[in-house]
Amino acid sequence: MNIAAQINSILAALVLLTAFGLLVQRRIYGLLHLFAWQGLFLSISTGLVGYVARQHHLYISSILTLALKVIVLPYILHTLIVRLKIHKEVETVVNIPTTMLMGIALVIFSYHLTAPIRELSTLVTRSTIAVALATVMLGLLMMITRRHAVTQIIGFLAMENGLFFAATSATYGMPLVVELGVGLDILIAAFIFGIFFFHIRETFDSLDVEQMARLKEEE
Amino acid sequence: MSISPFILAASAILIFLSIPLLVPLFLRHQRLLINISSLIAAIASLLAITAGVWTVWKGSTESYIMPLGLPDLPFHLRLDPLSGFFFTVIGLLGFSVSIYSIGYVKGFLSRRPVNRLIIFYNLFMAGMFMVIIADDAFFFLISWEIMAAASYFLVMFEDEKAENRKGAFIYILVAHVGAIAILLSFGVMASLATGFENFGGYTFDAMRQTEFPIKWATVAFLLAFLGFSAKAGVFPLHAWLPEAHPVAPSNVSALMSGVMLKTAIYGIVRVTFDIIKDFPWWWGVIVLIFGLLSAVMGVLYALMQHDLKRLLAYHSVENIGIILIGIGLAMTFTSFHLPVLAALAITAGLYHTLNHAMFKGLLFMGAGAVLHATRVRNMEEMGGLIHKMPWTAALFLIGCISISALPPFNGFVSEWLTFQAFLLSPSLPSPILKLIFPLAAALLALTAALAATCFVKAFGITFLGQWRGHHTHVHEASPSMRVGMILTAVSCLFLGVFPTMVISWMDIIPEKLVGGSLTTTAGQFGWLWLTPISHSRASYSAPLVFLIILAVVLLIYIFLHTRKTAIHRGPLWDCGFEKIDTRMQYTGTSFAMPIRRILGFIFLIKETVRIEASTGTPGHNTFPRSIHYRLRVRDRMWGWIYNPVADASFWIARKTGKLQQGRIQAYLVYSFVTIIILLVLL
Amino acid sequence: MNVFSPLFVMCLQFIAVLFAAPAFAGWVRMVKCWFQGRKSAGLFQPYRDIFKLLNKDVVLAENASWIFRFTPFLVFGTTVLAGVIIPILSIDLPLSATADAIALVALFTIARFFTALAGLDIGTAFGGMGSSREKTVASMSEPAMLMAIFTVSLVSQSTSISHMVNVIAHGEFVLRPSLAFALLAFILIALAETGRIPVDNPATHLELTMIHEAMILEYSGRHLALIEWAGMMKLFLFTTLGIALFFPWGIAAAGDITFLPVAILLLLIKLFFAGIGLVLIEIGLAKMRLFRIQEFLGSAFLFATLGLLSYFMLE
Amino acid sequence: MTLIILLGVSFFAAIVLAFVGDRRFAPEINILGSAATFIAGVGLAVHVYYEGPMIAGGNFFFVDAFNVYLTVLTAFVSMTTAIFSRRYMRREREHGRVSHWGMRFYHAMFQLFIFAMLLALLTNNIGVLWIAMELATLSTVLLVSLYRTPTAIEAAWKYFILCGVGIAQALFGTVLLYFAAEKVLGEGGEALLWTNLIQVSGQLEPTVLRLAFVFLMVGYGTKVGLVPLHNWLPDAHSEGPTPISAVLSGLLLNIALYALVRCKVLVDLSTGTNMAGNMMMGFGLLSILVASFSLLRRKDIKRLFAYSSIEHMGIATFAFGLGGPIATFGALLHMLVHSLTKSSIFFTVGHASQMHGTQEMSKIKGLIKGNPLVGWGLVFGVMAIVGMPPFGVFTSEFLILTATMKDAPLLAPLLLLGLGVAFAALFRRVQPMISGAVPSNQMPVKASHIPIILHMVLVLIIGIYMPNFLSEWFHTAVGLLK
Repeated sequence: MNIAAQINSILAALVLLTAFGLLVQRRIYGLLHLFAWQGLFLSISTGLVGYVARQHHLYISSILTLALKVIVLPYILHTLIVRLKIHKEVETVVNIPTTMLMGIALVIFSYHLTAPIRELSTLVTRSTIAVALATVMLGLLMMITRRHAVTQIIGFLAMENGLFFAATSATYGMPLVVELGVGLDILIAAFIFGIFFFHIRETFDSLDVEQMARLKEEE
Repeated sequence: MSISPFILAASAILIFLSIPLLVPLFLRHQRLLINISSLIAAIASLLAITAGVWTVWKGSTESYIMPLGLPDLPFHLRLDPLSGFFFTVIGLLGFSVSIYSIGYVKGFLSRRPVNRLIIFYNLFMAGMFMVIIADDAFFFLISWEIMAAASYFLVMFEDEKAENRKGAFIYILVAHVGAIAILLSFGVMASLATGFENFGGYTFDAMRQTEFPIKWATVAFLLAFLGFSAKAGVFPLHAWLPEAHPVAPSNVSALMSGVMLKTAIYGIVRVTFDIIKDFPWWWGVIVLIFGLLSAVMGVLYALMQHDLKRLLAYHSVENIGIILIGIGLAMTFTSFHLPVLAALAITAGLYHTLNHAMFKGLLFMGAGAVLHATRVRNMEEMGGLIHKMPWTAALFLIGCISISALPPFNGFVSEWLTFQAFLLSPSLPSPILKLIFPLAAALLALTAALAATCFVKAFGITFLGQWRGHHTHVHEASPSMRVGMILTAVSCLFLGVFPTMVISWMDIIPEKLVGGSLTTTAGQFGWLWLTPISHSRASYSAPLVFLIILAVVLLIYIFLHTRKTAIHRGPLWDCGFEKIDTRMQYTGTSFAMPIRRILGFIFLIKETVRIEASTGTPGHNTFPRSIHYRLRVRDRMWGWIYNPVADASFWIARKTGKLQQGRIQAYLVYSFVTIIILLVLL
Repeated sequence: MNVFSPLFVMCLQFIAVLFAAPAFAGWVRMVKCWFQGRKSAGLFQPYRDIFKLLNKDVVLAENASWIFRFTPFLVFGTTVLAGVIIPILSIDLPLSATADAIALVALFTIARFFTALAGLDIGTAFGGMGSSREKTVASMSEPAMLMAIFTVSLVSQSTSISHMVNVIAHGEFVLRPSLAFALLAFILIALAETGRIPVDNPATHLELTMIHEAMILEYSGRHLALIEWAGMMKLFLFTTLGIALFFPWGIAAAGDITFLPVAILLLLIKLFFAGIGLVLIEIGLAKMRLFRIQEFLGSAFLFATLGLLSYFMLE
Repeated sequence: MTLIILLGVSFFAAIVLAFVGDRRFAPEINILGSAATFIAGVGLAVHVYYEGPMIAGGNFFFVDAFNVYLTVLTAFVSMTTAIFSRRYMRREREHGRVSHWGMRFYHAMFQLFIFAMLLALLTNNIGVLWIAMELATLSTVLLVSLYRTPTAIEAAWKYFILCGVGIAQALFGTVLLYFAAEKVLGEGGEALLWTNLIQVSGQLEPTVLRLAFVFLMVGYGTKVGLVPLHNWLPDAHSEGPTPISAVLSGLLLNIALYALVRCKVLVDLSTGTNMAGNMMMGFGLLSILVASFSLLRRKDIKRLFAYSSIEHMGIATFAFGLGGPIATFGALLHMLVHSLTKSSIFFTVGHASQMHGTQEMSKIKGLIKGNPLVGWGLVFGVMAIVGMPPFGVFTSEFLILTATMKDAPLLAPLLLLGLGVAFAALFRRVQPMISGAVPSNQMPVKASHIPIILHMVLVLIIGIYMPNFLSEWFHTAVGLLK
């Protein structure tokens, strides 16, 4: 197993770590930083894979990731948080230790799932696909366990990261047009949730999604 | 192209379909619209009658394919004697009712425009004919549902009344669920037929040529029977019928009760005898049992009603039962390969179909005339109408006699045939059936007797005695209405007096369906004697009965009236009290009391008596100021079947409602869990 | 001769039914009087009653409709028709094929149907009460009657009466439990149908007990005469029907007119005993409450059913 | 060429409208744009009808019998919706429910949405298909929250999050698909092209595809609105402006189902089993039952019909899962007639709720007397949607049910139950609304006739006389989806 693969695995481990961090982090700025870090690891690993596998379009997507996930999105989120004056800790629905246990269970589960695929793959990055899936799942779990709009968005973006990571690790990246398209979509999404934060804020004067439970079937 | 029954039939349908187009032209002149559309409808019905009679006469079968529907599944049409017979039935009633409508529909003009009524009336007629002529599952169901939808809107005609909405809703619901059941049954048969994969299996022809494995045949039959009996109002699926028929305009109720239910009978006959063909004997017994149930329960519930049209509606349940008895017997005999007996039974069933169409149509038209005149449906508020509307009374009486199965009118003939079919049970191989059938016959007898009782009540309380109502300006029905009723009344008499002609006419049908026929036996003593099996077996000569009674009556009348003995009119004998008033008459409720008391366990009876003590004399109810007696007889089936089903579905609905409980986390959990489950199942 | 014999028999029977019926009614009354230790009005009193009523004027209630006036004639007509299809003296009645047993029951139903309507026509409480009760009884007795007839018709493979009688009279003689049960049922039903004690009391005009009388309470003059007469014929016919179905021996076979006198004689003897039997029943039993009648007729139905079952199980 | 027009028109219309904003003639431009799109779509259809399937834009676009009729349908319904929304939105604007910016936004996003859907339909690249789906979601999210009411924002937020998450799953599925494909087709864009995939589907790695389909199923299933992933749907439909509800259930669900079916074909071909089919049947049946029972206790008219959309998508999904020529034919037809009927129902519903100023059914009465077009439109729409002849929905349900009797007779009772309950629920609710006298709170409304009448007539024609080319298309499509 060559050096690149080793570095790649370390990066994967770091991504997974940040994913867990996102799961357990209470402070909103912390979440933001963790998310930025995750993006960074992601883009590095993408670049690395691109270098190892001579997939030059991966450079582009790595730069794209860097720009989008490490700079633009955290910046947007940061400004939003400042504008909306959200400093207090974000409380979770399920308490942290339980969440962690569930997270670990998820990692094991996704490892089990991806085992057959890993056998099929011949890529240097094949070992990391489990991590990618785990990241997706953890992102989803985070969205479930958090009750703050911003954290939900961050969880959502973390899922996207997982997907990106899957794309680069399972295969050597999707075709460029797809990558670009995905990036564009995420950008639009970012603007949309930006608008949303203000809407929610001005109608519910807080970003706690728990309040948004009016639309239910009458009993 | 040369003129043929099929052309006539098709043109009749086309005319009916195109009458609604007249409505926009005459929006301003409603009376003109009514006259024209009704007349055209009558003409179209005449065409249909001709087509039907002709087809049965020739025993011909014509089939055409219309390039409509799906390109791979065009509409198949087929006019064979069976369809021809039902064409005749529907046409006959349609003709009289259309004429009746000229006068009747005008009664609405003072209250509302009648465009809707006219449009859907004709669509309804067209739908029924299309059902009869359809020869593939697709077109059959389309016509079936058009018929249902049109009649739904007709029941909804006076949609501001809550009872109309309720009735219409229950009706369309039962009808549609039934239709889906029929659809599934066709699905079974089509999927077994050849060429299903390329849309070939849906035609009845393809189904006819298929040998169904018994298991699937049974599934198909049960589904079809379920669906059709939902439409026919077979007990216990009858509950929609007494809700929907009374609230519809009376010309419509006449059609719904008189012929629409018969399309379901047609469906049963078509599916069992024509498409599936060979079946085990217990199918017949099932049909028989449900027939008996409907007959007895129908008449018993009818006896308890004091709403005239409701009473008639329950009698439709009864008569459908009698028809099904005939069909069921025929099925049993067929399954034991006794073609002649089967022919007798099915003739009885079909003949009663025809008869019921006639007299039930007549009765509903009469009831319509009464409603038209008195503005009430409750018999307890009528009485003495025979003086105010003699024509309607006489015609209604004919209807009553016919439906009570009294010679020499038509109801008796078909029931007599059914009895004969019953009494042939000893020739069945199965001992138990031999033994059960005569008992079933006794139940039929009970039904007939109760029906007679019920119509003594209906006619007596409504037309005889003294007027109990409030307003006095009660008028006789308009000429066109009378003509409509007279037509059916005459046909009742004709069908009762000359059964041999009719039976030899329709003899081709049993020959085609069950391979046996009655002509060999029925006709041999000439048109005078109806001898279904053999002369020594049983015989009935309606003409003679009619003539002898007539002769004797006339003779005595003349004999007694040659002598001048005056007839004095005097007051009633009032037992020495002061003048008795109309409130002291026997009411429908009190008339039915003995039977209600004897068979009370069948009904859901709620009796309440409220006594207002006369003030002053403390505590003495000996001479109360007033006594209020209230009686509610409800159908047990509501409590046993319908309400539980409704409650159950609402319970489930409440549970599914919980799924949508507002919190987004929960929804995310759903998708999360879904993924996990699917991945685990993988 | 043979050509005319059927017609001759028919006329004979017609006259017999028409004019022997009152005599039989009178006979029953006479016997009853004797048993009750009263002096009887004689065998011919019914004739005198009918004749007198025929000559009396008719008083109609104000709002009596044509139905009320038409009913007596119709009742009479149907009863006469019934009279010419039940073989009493000889089997080959040409008109016997007009209506079989089922139609016969239906004929009586017509009469009852119209009588009940007439009862309602006036609009008094009594008439309605009478019709209501009458129809209630009828709706229970008619099925039982048909059951009894079915039993006989299953035995004789036919529902045409003359054929039934023929089979039983001239077929080989076997003791049939089914027929015994049928007879029992038939007697009970006949009592109910002809309005005798214990179901109804033809002699009473006590409001609360009468059934048939309540319906015809408003009749008078010739209308009443016709109805009374028809009632007597009905009694006579039911008796002879019972005789013909269950004790037909001695009835004239098809074609031999010479046997007729014997047949007549035998019939008279049978009627003689039938009348006595009827009276015995009537004085032996008490009038029932209305709501006991369904039990009475229920048992009739039960007997008929037993007859049926025993036909299938024992024969 | 037609393709470029087809996609270009709506794209540029979107930009133009973004600039035109709330001018008086904005709705007309909107109509013009979608009309042009429709004409282009018809042109494309004619071309395909005569020339057969075509690949254009360097393998980027692919048009066959399956997606061409959906393209025409999408263009058509969006055109009629544009016509409808002219009067509808104008009234909303007058009543001040929509702001100046709102109108600008509405028109622009409407066109963008159409563009996204057409792109999703026409593209040959599964990745691009995914992008288009996401774009379709994003473009409608803010339309759902157009009214800015708390409930509207909540609904939009749920729509955004749930569909976002769902679509993310779908992307993961797509990645796996690509992973399997590049083994066979090698690196690069070729490996995501449907045309290539379908050719090599036999060689694709079954285990991967099975895994992929789970994610695709959940992902696209969320957008189809299959139970239990449906929760966004009633909210989004009930809170957004009615034209959007119409296109959401009339079109967007179809597109999602289209994507799902494309994937299903691949997976089943590669696994050689009916695993994907069975999964779809399961989801379909569950959706039918849950939706039809949920219909029973609704009070909000738009929620009612939202659930009915879930039910019908369930039917179509079930039928696709069932497979077999008849069922597939029925499913294709069902997609068509359902979107026609349902959108016309939403038109009438929109007018009805405008007339009464509420979406509560208990307050809506006497429609037929009040406004015959709306009243009868609603009646016939509902009769059509519950599957009464002679409307087209009956035809499709007829085929589907009969096919069920052949292939899965044991499931037929459940279908019977579901359809029966749905029928009862809808009629029970609709009957009081149409019938009776005009209530006091009813105000007149200028209903837009053309869309309603047009849709109902089309559904009727399809029901009693289906044109030949349509059934030929369906047959070819059936061939494709074997």
